[in-house]
Amino acid sequence: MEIIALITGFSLILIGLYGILSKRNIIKIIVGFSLFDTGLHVLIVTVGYIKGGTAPILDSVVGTTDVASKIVDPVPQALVLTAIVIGLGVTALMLAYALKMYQAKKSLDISDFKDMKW
Amino acid sequence: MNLISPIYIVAVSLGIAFFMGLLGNKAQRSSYLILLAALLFNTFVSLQWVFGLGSGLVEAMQVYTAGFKPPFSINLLMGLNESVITALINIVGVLGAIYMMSSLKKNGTGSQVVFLILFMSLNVIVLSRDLFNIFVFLEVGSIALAGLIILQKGTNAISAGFKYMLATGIISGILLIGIIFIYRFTGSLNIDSIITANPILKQGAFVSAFLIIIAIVLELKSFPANGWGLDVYEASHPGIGAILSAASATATYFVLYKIVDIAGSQLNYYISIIGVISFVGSNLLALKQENSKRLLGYSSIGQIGLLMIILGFKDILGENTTYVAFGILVSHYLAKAGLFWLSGIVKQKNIKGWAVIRKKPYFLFLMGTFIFALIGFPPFPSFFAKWTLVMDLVNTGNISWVVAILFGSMMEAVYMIRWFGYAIKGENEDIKDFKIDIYKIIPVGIFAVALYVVGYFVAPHTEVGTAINFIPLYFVAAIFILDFLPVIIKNTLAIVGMILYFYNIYPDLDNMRLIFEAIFMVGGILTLIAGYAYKGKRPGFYPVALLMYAGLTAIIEAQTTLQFFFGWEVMTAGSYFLIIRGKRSMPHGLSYMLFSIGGAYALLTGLGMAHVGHASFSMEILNGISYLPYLAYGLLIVGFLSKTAALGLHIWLPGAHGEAESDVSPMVSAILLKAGVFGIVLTLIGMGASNNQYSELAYALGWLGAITALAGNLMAVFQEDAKRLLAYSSIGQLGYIVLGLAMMTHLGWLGGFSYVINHFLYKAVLFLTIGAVVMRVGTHNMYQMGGLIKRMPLAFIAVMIGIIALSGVPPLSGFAGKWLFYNAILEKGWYFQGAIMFFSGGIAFMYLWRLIHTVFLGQLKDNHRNVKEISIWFLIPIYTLLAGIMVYSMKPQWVLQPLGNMIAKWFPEGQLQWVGETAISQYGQWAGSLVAITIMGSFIIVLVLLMLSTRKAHKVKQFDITYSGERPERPETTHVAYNVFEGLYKAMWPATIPLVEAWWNKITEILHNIADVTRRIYSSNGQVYVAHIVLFIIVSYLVIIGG
Amino acid sequence: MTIYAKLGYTLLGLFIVLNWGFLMGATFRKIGARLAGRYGIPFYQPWLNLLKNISIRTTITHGIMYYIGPVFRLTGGVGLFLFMPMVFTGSPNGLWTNFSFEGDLILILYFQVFGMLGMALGAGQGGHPYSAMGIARGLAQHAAVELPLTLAFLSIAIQFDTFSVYKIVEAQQGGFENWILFTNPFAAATIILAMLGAMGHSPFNLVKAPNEILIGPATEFEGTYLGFMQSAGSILHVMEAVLFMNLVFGGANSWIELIVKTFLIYFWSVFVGMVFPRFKIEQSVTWFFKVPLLLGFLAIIIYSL
Amino acid sequence: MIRNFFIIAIVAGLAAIFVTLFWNFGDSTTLTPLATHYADKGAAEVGAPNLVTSIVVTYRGFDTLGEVTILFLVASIVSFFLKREKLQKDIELKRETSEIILTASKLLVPIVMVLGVYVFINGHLTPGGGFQGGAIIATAFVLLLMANPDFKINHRIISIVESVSGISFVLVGVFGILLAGGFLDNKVLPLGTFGKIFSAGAIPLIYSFVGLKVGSELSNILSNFQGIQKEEM
Amino acid sequence: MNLIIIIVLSLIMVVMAVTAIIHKKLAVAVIATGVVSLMASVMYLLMAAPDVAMTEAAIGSGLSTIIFFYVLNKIRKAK
Repeated sequence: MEIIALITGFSLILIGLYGILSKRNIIKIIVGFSLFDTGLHVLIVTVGYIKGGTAPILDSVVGTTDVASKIVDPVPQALVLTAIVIGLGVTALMLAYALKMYQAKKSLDISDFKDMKW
Repeated sequence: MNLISPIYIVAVSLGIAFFMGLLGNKAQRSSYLILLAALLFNTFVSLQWVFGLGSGLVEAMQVYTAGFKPPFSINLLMGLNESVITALINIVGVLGAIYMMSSLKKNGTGSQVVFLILFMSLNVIVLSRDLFNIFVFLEVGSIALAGLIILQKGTNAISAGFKYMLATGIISGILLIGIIFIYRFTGSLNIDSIITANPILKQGAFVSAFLIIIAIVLELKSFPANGWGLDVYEASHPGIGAILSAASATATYFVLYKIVDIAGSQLNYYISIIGVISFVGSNLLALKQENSKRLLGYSSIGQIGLLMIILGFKDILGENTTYVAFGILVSHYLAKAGLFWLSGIVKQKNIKGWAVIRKKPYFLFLMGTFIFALIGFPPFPSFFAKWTLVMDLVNTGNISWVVAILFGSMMEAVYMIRWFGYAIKGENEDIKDFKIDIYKIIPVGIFAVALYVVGYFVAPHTEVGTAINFIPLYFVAAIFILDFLPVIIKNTLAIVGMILYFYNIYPDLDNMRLIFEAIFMVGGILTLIAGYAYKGKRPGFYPVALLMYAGLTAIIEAQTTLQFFFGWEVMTAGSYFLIIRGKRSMPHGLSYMLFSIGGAYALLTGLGMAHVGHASFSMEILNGISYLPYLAYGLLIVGFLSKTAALGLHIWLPGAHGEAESDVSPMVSAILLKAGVFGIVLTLIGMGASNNQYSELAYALGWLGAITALAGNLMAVFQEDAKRLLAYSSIGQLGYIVLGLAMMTHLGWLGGFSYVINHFLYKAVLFLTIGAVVMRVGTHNMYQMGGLIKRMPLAFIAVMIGIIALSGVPPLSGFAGKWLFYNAILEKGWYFQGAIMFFSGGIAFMYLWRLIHTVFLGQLKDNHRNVKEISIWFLIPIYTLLAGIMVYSMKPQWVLQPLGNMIAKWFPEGQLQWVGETAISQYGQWAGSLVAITIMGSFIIVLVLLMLSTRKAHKVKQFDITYSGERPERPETTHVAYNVFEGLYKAMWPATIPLVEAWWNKITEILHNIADVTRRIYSSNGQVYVAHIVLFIIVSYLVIIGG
Repeated sequence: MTIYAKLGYTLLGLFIVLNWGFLMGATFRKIGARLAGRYGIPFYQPWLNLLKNISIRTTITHGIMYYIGPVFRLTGGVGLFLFMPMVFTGSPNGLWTNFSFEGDLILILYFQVFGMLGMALGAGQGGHPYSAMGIARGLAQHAAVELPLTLAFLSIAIQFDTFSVYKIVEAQQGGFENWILFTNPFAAATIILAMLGAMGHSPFNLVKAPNEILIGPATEFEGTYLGFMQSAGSILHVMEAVLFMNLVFGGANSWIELIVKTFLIYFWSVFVGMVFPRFKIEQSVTWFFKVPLLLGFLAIIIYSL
Repeated sequence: MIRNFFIIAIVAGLAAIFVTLFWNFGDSTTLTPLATHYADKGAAEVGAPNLVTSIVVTYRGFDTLGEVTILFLVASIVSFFLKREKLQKDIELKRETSEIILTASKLLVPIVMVLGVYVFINGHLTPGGGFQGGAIIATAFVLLLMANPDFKINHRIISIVESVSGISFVLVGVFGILLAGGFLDNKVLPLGTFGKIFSAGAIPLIYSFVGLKVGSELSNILSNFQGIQKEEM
Repeated sequence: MNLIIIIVLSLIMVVMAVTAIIHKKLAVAVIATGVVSLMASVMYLLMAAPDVAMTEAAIGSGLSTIIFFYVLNKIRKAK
């Protein structure tokens, strides 16, 4: 199961990267970025997964003794929460940039924004 | 003692930031004040920790989140390093906010919030010991920066910001992958526990550590994956550039410093390699850069590269790591921020446009301070840091690293000095003044002053830095402050200062040093007297002239190699400023500086090699270098030869000396060149003097000297410019000196030293006189002068005696040197060198005749009919020096006997025998006084005869000559002066092709072409930049792990 | 020997040299004229010239250096004489050694320039363009001549391990097989060729090329000035010949020998001058850089191996 | 073509690096010591059943602070970046909003809001917390905007909520230093009974502030993006 | 069972991701990205990460898609 998730995560990252590198349209690049991020999140969650573990919530199901052998690792989950929010922030800011760039040159082609050279 | 916990930096900043959100956009003014208050608070907190920890009164403090111990919670550590780094960051915060006042106010509370949060985040990434936390706050920081970039209006800023976001997005993605996998493989996110638990990481963990470190390295904008960073530097507000370069890079570098050990020490070497590629690469590419902010960007990246090298070598540098890194870092920090801020004040995109800064000399001073601090001149901290770095690297056998580092530094010096040259002397037709916002000056001024202060306090931390004598520099500073006074006061002060200093210093010196010190100081005083001829304030002249003399005396007094090098660089800086004062001297000043810096680096390496195997840095270590002695001595010699302008390293001299001001030329020619000779003397003594251990080196040096003599004189013959003629002549004369010293025999040294003294005397006379004449007639071109003997007979007499002395015609002092030389040559068996010398002597005669003839004899030009005799203030030193020449000529034994005794210390064999006034060598004898008396006697007899037979001679008019049956009326057509030696030129033109210059030009061109081609990788396309980043990771991976 | 006696001998020597110079100059002009099919000057013409020039009363001056230049020139000639041992008598302080202090070769070499300097300065003050041209050419040629000449001198100095002209002459005593001409043929050959330039006869007399108009660098000089110049020229010519005689042809044991040898040496240069047309400066410079320079190198190389 | 090939090569290169990570991933059956500590001691130390929450709010509370800051930052940047300069007052968004959406939004918005609040107040007990709750609140806000594109958002209120909750968050953190073990220590309030709403010390309080803050920040960002729709380009 | 669902989910995710990259229409691309996020949140649920699932669903597939559409809308109108 982790293997699948892991492959999915890596694949998303690579697909995202491919999008970032190959697409000229800025919105597409940001879409690539989103995918990249999602892939990352999948990876993080997968790292915390333990076969057969339950969610790290100590309700009656788990009981407060011997928890360690039953739950999945909560740390990556805590990290990924942060990562997701950061991802949103970055995406939003990038989109704002995209808008402004479009306003400036009436173009979304990233190769039109090459004024500063060398 | 309880200090304010660093957590309050975060809490207060955030609280205030959130509170400012409440204020809304209308209250920018008050919110700006609040912002300042918050930043000041941060600065206060970190500074109190600096003082607390620095004085040892308090212990480093750990802050635990929610009171849980790490690794279970995130902890912040406030140690000494952290306190210093955060203090640096927060100071930039305060000053940056002041600098950007109008921009921050205009853009409203939002921008102020972003500004505050940026600095909060930089503090946290320095303090935090948790990888993921560092990641979060790095993101905070980069988002905040992305927000601040767009404070600058225009498409460029927007597209730069977007590229920045793309790049940092990918980088932080890679960082996050690394972090999450290192958690997977080590079970911790805490830096300390990862380091302690896993000294050597296994495969997967190592790859993750690699990813983390490479991501941070990329955040530091490592070359070549740094196009995005350059675009940001170029496009954003200069205030942001300063923050990026000074604060953000500092913080990120500290992160690298913290986490580098998570990969054990396995990555250190590669970090150094990446660093050196960055350093050399971006400095090389900057050669072609003309946009000032982008140029600063290149330089920032280069400096960070240098810091990475230091980090990678921390095991080798040991306890010096912090010192070296701090020295480089703090110089970079202060200077780069200062320059960025300055670029916002000057508001010139192109570096050539910076000429406007001339309108405000104090800004020029600030700019000079920053630039010289960047390229590592004393008294700035980078000088001491670079010194220590090179010493330690050489000491551990990393010569190739030293070479790479110095090459990079050299490139940096090239474009920095060129930039400064454009600012101070670039030729621009109309220079507009520029307006300054007062508040923008404050930060720049503070940082410039800070550079001096930090340098002063850093110096004693080197093992030998405490011994540095700052007294001359204090004097220079005082004169600098008094620069508003008129020349007459400053000149008197300077002369009195030098007299007092010389009086105090001379009892402590041995004979050899005394000779040079006397040349420097007495020569300095005499040439300064000529300064009275100038009217007005002559702004800037006295500080830089005295700076040069301070450096000169420092190299004489030096007890340690550091002091020596310190003095050497001070002297170089001073002389550069002196030289560049001349009209049209910008390209020459540049090449002077570059050769000097190149030479200084050779010297530095050589001194480093001398240090190997010794604990001390005493000058004694030059004696008997044991580590690669040929290379070491060779480097030292090359270093010194760059100052004596040996053939190949000479191309700076003619222009530099020729274009300098009238009283500066003698300073830099008669006096300054002797510093190089002094160095060579020291090196040769070190090489074991008479035991002739490194005779191959000496042999090569001898040939170099001979060829230099020939080439210098030959070039002088074909000059039309009087001062250049003298300048080339100096090259030739220094060639004689070098040849004499290289012979490594008693007679050779005696000849060399006699030349040292002589050259000082007559070259000072000639340069002073010709300089004074130039002041009167307003041209350097000899063919535009002529017949001046009628207007300035005293100058003529001076030049006549000067050229007789120079040409070596008996009975004047020059002959002493010649006579000693040929005896030495016969003794040594260097016949061909001797023949070349003699031939050069013949050539020397040609240019000397030309000098005196075309300037003073021949036809007086109409526009010079009313010129006055040269200034009395020039005549005083000139005639004092002439008196010296005459004494030396009449009583050569007064000089040569003590010199011989002195040299006997190193060369006891083959001394001259003195019988009365006759010097007897193995090959012949020479009675200087008697010869002089004989010649004078016959001269007087003949003169009396002539006077008797022509007592009724009457003066005829200028054109009263027999000229093909006509009477000429125009002096221009009658004065044979232009291209006089046409015949010789036709025969010898192949020898005058400036091959050396062509060679250096070719090298420059190749470097520029490389830079120009390579920098095309920065296509300005965001995607390409991302590709660079990923490629960088892949290549590093292949090299480090795959390969 | 008292200093006065020495002074006396020296003045006598100077007198002989001056007159011999005049005579030699006149003789060769005569020979030259006869070869060219002219009658030529009488042999006493130089004395007449001197007398005439010195007694001309309309002396003028172009300025102080115009005045002092001839003094330099004459001092250069006289000084060269003073520093040269003339006749070898077996002692460094012999009768005809003047104030030579064993005759230091370097001193002599450098002092040659003193006279040229005087010529240059004096002529320069006159402001005549021909003077400047002549001097410029002369200096260029001088430099070119000096290179092979120095090599040869050095070779001789190496050969005898001394710069003392006296010692060099001493070493050549005892038969012509000891002359440097035979003991050091390369150096001798170099000197014999380079000497042509030093003597300043055709083909190396472009220095005086304005001769066609007047007399070269000295164009502007007349009267006493010219007389001084002429005297100096005569002395210098003889002294050059004496120098080469001392260095290559075994010196002289008597005035007769000196006169014969200098005559022959002088004749050699004049003879070549009769045969070859005048060189341009660049031609003469390159000429000296070819064969004489090569020979000079050989002369050194055989001693430095 | 060459460009594409090049890109694929780069992507493949990165993939190669990932392969190393992938092969070394291994199988993990036990928790890391760090996680074990949280599992074993978390309940006692923090008193929240949801371990993710206790980590997010206390152990790694600093990250949360950064995260909140990021949203705040983005909101600030977007607000001055997208500042409406040439707002044309007369432009009305032409699109007619359907009756259904209008009604649904009127009905849904309060419910969703309440849901959001529920999620963050119960963050220490059940899945969810400040971010999720905040995001849900922002969703409600989106609904509002969808229903009425001309809806004048009261920026003032949003920013007051944003600021006050932010400051409170920081203040609670500081109280942690003053009254308990350290910054963001939840033990400024009693831990209470494990598993109850008012337990786990200050966690519900902190998470509420976080939720409010995140919600208002996201709303702020959204409203800025909404705002530009009227702007002349 | 879970394994099969995961495989299906990841297949959908990869297909959607590829669609997002190669599809010419921006709107489709954005929606596809949203779908990837949504699938990811289901996956998180299956991997015992309910907190993350909620966040991803609300933020990844919800809010960011909305922001995308705001921008797309704006650009479309500007054309």
